[in-house]
Amino acid sequence: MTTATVPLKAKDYRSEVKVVWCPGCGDYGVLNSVQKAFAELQLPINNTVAVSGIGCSSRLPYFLKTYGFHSLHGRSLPVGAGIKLGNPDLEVVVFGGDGDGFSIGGGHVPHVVRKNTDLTYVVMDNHIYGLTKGQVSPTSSPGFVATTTPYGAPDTTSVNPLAYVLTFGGTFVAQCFSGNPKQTAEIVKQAIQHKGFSYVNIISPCLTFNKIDTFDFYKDSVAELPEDHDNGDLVQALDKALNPPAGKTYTGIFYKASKPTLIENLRAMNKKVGADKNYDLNKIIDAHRP
Amino acid sequence: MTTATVPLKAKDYRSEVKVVWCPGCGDYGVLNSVQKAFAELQLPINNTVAVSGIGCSSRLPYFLKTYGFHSLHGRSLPVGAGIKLGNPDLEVVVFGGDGDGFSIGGGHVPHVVRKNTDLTYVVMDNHIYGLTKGQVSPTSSPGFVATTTPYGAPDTTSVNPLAYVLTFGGTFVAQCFSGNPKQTAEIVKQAIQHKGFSYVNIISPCLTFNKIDTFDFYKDSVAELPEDHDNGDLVQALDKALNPPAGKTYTGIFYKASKPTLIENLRAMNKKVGADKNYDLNKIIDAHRP
Amino acid sequence: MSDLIIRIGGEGGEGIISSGDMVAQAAARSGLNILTFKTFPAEIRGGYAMYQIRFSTDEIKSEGSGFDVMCAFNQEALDKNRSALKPGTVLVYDYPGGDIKEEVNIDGVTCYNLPMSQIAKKELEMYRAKNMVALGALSELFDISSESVRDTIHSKFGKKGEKVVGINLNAIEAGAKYVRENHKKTDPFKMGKAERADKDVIIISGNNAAGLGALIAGCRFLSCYPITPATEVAIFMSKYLPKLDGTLVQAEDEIASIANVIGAAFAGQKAMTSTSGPGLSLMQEFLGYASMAEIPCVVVDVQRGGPSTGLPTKHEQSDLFMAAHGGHGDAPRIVLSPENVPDVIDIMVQAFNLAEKYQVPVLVLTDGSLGNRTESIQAPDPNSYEIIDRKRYAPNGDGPYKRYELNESGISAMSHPGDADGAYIATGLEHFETSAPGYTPELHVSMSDKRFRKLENIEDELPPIEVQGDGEADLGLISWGSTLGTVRESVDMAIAAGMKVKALHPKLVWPVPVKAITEFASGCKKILVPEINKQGQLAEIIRSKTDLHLIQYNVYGGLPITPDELFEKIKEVI
Amino acid sequence: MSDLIIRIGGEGGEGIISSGDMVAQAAARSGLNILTFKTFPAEIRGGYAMYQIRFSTDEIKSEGSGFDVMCAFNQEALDKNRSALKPGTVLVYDYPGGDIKEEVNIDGVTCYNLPMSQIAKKELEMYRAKNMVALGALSELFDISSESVRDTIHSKFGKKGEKVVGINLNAIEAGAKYVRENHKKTDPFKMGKAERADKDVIIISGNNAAGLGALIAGCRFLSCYPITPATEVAIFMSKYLPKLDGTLVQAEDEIASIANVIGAAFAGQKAMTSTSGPGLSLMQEFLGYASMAEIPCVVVDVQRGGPSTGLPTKHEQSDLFMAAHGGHGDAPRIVLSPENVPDVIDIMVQAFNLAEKYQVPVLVLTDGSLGNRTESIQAPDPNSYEIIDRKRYAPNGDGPYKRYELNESGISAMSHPGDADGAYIATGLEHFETSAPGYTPELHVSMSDKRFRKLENIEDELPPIEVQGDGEADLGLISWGSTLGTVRESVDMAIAAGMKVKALHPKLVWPVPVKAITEFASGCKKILVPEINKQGQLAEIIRSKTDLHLIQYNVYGGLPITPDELFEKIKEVI
Ligand SMILES: Cc1ncc(C[n+]2csc(CCOP(=O)(O)OP(=O)(O)O)c2C)c(N)n1
Ligand SMILES: Cc1ncc(C[n+]2csc(CCOP(=O)(O)OP(=O)(O)O)c2C)c(N)n1
Ligand code: SF4
Ligand code: SF4
Ligand SMILES: [Mg+2]
Ligand SMILES: [Mg+2]
Repeated sequence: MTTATVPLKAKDYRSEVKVVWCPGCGDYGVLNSVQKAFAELQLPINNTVAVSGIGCSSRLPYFLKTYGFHSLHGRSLPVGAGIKLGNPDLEVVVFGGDGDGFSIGGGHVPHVVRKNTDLTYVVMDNHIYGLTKGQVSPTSSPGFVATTTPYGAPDTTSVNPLAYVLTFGGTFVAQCFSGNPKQTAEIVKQAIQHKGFSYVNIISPCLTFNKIDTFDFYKDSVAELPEDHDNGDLVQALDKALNPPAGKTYTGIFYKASKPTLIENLRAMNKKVGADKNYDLNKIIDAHRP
Repeated sequence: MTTATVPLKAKDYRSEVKVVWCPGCGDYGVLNSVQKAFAELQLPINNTVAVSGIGCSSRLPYFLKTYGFHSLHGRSLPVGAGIKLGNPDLEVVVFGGDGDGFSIGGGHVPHVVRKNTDLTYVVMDNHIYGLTKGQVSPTSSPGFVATTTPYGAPDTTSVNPLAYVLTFGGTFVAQCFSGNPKQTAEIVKQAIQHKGFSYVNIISPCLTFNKIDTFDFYKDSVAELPEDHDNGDLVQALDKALNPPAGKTYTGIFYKASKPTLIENLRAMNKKVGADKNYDLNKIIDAHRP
Repeated sequence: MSDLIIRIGGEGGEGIISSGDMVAQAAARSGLNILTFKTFPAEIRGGYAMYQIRFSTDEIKSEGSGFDVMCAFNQEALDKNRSALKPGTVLVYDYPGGDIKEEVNIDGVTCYNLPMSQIAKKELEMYRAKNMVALGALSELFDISSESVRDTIHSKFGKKGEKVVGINLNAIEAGAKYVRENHKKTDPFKMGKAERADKDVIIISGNNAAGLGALIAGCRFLSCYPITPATEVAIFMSKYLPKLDGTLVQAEDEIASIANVIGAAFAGQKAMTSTSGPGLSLMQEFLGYASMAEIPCVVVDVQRGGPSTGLPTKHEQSDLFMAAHGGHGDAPRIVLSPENVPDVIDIMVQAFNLAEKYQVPVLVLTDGSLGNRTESIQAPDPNSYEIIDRKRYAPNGDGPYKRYELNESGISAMSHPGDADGAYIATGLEHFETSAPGYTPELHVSMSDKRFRKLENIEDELPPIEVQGDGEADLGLISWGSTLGTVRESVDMAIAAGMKVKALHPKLVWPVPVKAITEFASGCKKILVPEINKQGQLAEIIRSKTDLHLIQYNVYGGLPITPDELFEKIKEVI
Repeated sequence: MSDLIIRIGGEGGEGIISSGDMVAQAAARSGLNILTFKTFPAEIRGGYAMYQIRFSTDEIKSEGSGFDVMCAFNQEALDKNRSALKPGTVLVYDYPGGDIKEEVNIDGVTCYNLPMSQIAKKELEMYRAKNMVALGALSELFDISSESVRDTIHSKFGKKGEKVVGINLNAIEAGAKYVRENHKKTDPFKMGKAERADKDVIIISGNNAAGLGALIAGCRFLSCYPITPATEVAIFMSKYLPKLDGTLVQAEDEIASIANVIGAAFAGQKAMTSTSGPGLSLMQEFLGYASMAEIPCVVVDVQRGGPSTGLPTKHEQSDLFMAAHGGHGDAPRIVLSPENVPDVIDIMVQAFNLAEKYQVPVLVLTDGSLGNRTESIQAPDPNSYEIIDRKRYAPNGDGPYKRYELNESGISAMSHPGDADGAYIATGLEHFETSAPGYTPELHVSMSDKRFRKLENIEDELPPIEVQGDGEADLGLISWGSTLGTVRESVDMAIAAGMKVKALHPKLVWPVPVKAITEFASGCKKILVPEINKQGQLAEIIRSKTDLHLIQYNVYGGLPITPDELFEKIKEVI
């Protein structure tokens, strides 16, 4: 029995499953930071569910000791929402890649976000499809050369994940760099603590297939949001997300707000109608008498 | 033969198919404005394709004399993109509803937008699912009461279609009110003239199922964007879209920019590699000799 | 008289549906059985809508063949039904002053004019009351207890206050009065009151029955996306789930719906979604996931006319191929098919029970006609059902939890997040017993076998399949879903005509109940499979598993087969 | 010696694939036929990867059974293949100084050690050159023309400059030298040079062949979403489509891909998408649309292990049910199934031709093994194919254009936007001939009949189906896709052993070619259907349309059946 009498350490969250990422992959840093954040929060292993889609990054749940749900490509968010709604007492953290989240899965983001679904969503953004061995992703830079775009992708604008979530009313939106595990662990921790939907975009380079958005590139370009950034101001947050200074990638918490969450709204509704687990079904039958 | 020697009038764009909308539906105004815009631009009937998804609003193509493609629920944009890419000489205008576009179809929007796909997209936004007889849509106000939400929808934030398109790099983003056909025709016309992706959100009330967002409500609340609005400034546009004055709904062109379009990018790429319709396939075969 | 069919036709939005509902309610109140049949226009407003009510003192098996009485609200309704106005039938039609411009005379048809529009407009000054005028006239003409009609008005409009009740009662009376003063009844149709064998009756639609069955089974989670003709299931659930402290989600699309459902089921809920063909097509990838990860869930598919957007408001049984074979790879599923409204309730309970027991997705295929129709049925007793819950994991100190343990039954114990020491990863990848991914040939073979082994004896699980007639038969009928009602009735006709006919009613349509079908077939010289689709989908899946020769009878005009049509077919092939 | 199989195994990323490719290229250069077989790990990095090359002076029909020579790059490769190291086989293994820590001795197996890691690291100071060391040793040991190997190095690395070429030549020589100095050849395997009958040879993979066939057919539009093992089709097309002024789109998901394709096809293009099982599941709704709106399009499904995410890098033939029956409603489709790499080219041309002629979606089912494998094949002549284009509408003054004209063939003329007076609305709703929506029973019946009538004689369209053996047979085999290669080879073995066996090779798998199959079956005492799936999908769809008794042989371990295994099965059931 896992009784949390002694505090859990980061390593206690690690499963025995062999990690399959390429040596040097940014996702190792994310895994470590996540374990650290879990340990700092002392998340109960049996009450936590790590959900993911499909991709290199989406393998992460196997490497944790918590419950997990390795779902389908692009579907981690509605699965995560289903789990949380199915049992609101669980801590549900959703993991995935940029393609999983913003290409095939992009249609789910607006709704999970605007409902302020009580989830934490952590995207390992490597600006490429890793698992399928190198294709352009929605966050790849315009003109990106990859296996199916040998002459450069004809895209004019890339998806900005932060702006994506901000636009739909995200209540916690942050970015960090897997090369900075301390900051990453801290932000993931705060994201989990946040009430409602929280989003963390982690720059997590794919050294195997992305020779542009490399660790070295980001090491030099990441910069903390300026001290005077007001993360209570949505338009400022959008501006910072969409227009960082040339060559810079801001990290930190872009936006934070407090709004009723989906679970709160549903609980309030159920309360209003006098929800009762033992409600007599005969009342429904009676309502159908002629 | 339809030879456009005499100028086409608005009514010349109308087919014989009986319009099936409820008397008083806002979509009639949209249809009229569209015909008017087509006539002002003298769009050749044989070279124009009206594409749609599924919904009351998505019936519009049947009522036009042009080519049409009544596709599947939520899929009008990728179909429209396919048509335009299949024959870039065509004028492709995509029509649909708020549910079609931003619920089931919402995953396509970011990509069609960010690629600056050479389409015009006209959404008849009635804040409800009309065709399925009244369910909450992503643009319905929080707490909206409808058939499947008898105690109010538990959504905290609605989708803001203008912000949706702006965030992903939309190069023409406008809003109008079907109750103002002159303005609507003018904006649709400019949208079609725009190079690249253009988006027009038309407030088009559903009198049958939406008793909140009514014609009368909008008649009083619509207001032109302030004179000093700079529609070249993205952050300003987002601000105006997300934060209109209480009780007001801005109409007009929120944002306009010039960026390379998808067709331009593809043409440039093909040109770069020396595209040749008569390229000898034997060259490909030769490349596979051992 | 023990059986009467009244059809009301007019323009969608004219109150056809609500007046039909009232007739049905009133008849049920006065002790009659009823079964209704509706067709909606695909147009948003306008278009031809039809509501047909069959009344009987006996059990009603199907919509019946044609009608005895037609009530035409407009010219279109008259035109559409003129060919069905056979000698002996009755026509009630809006004339003069309505949409119908000429008096109607049809040989052998009793025609009663009724200026319903005019009475509503002129006398009552409320055009909307037209349907109530018709209701009053119909109850007067065919002796539908006026007391029951008044009671129905009271119970339906009572909440809206005395005034509304009064207006409606006036309209009823105006219709009845017109008949009393202007017509002498010459037709034989008369309902009267009746003593039902089972007094404890409710009126409920197939779609609402699906919801009720789910609630009885313990379902407390539904996520769906609206689609005709399935939306009503969600509307029903949206009313009651919150009262039961359950959850209803209207998701952004069908993929999200089934994802929500599977997530909630993983978390421990009995969960379902409701949809129609286009939605089910979109769910195929996730249904394969549920098979692979062994997550119990239920999908109700209220079939409509296909393919593609097809005939959204019409009846068809053409999703069976997809239900059985829809996704990629080899994935076990269960497909059930209820025959009528009470059966929908039972089958829904069975669907959840089987999903839970075998940890597979279970699809329930109803259809537009069954979903929309109402029936007066014996009120079910929610506590009388056996309810099965999934086998749960209990740590036994035997080493780490094996979520996908290989054992004889193929059924492994399932933990829920929150359970101590039960952590595992639900996965769509091939996996070891622990749930960790693995891809060796041996593993894939043993896990595939496990997944299919679960369903090896599934056919024994379901209540014995009903058979009509006995002994050797010259013709046996096999059908599915709501077509069974038609089969029952036409088999009765055939037996009454001295033919040796019997019928098999599988409710489990996939996996094909091979034993029962083979045994049944061994007692039949020929076998006829009537179904509402082009390809003969049931016939083909049966053939794929047996050596039977089947005569297909594929009807695909967007309407159920009538007992008369099927009887003709029986005579033809026997 | 006329036939040799070399298998190279090691960790993914160690250059297994590229050294295998070089061996194959070199052998083909020296006049041999080759057919390769690869398995990739599902892991991103690491995991066991395997590349097997079969060489022959004769035609090669399949991957073969087992191998003659195993080259183990590490301990895992050795372990995985140890049981297959039968007496008479040869082992070449990395020792000493590599991952394998002990000298290997296996009874009856010739074991040559080769310190490939050590030579690469110490001698060449470049660990990455390990695979080239192995290549040199293999060519020396088995007489793969060293001249051809050097030529291959030049042509492969020439562009990267003299230095790179030099490094690789050195590595080759180092491997060869080690063998010359340390081993005396005791095994009998020797390839040498050969004179091919057909001199004009290319080496191409099944996936690239699909692209090439599409280009020959006139396809100038592909939209897809990456997925293993289908991505290579798009990679190939992405190189060439722009050169042909065509268009390749990587869409946001599979639904958008097929939407793009159908849109482009409507606009006049020959258009396609390529995917694997999970993607095809997502396309079901749109495939129904293409059936309904009668839009020609082609989908290549490179099948992989299912269900769900399944075994993404493994071989399986388990998407046939979905291909034939996947969507809701009754929707006609054509499913084709090529047997080997040259056939992929031909079938792709036929797929487009049939799509165009019948205005239906055509699905081509290849599989992981066929998609990934390369073969040396006779270079095709792009101009030798008959190319069919859709029947186009030409206004004839006969009144308005009827896009969905009801006629005998069921095929109506299609206009393209841009055509004068050809405007219509492509629609998924049931429709009149003009394309305006309509829902009457008569219309739905006549339009359903039209859609299916098109395919009534489809089986006559395809080139005669090949049959091996002749006269009455004790056993007939029916199979599909790349399993045919195995069937051909095992039937040869059976005939050589004096058995009366023949085989049928349908390339059209849906609609089932009932005439051909029935005729074939009438000459067989028993019929065996070997296929790589759990349910026996081909057998079941054949059974659903015929009265045949079929013996199923379902193999589902993620690998092709070998000719030896099938020969055993033949002996067992005959
Ligand atoms: C329906 C479906 N389509 C396609 C795939 C193939 N696929 C697997 S992962 C992936 C993209 C991975 O990219 P990303 O989400 O950015 O994750 P990464 O590997 O980069 O961490 C794709 C296209 C799939 N598994 N399922
Ligand atoms: C895959 C699929 N799911 C659901 C439906 C049912 N459906 C048709 S229209 C519609 C929503 C219509 O709302 P909207 O797009 O806002 O259009 P409106 O009718 O309001 O103009 C839905 C849910 C469908 N046709 N296809
Ligand atoms: S391919 Fe890229 S993203 Fe995937 S494990 Fe390797 S480095 Fe990481
Ligand atoms: S239901 Fe609403 S949106 Fe649809 S036609 Fe009627 S008024 Fe218009
Ligand atoms: Mg990525
Ligand atoms: Mg709407």
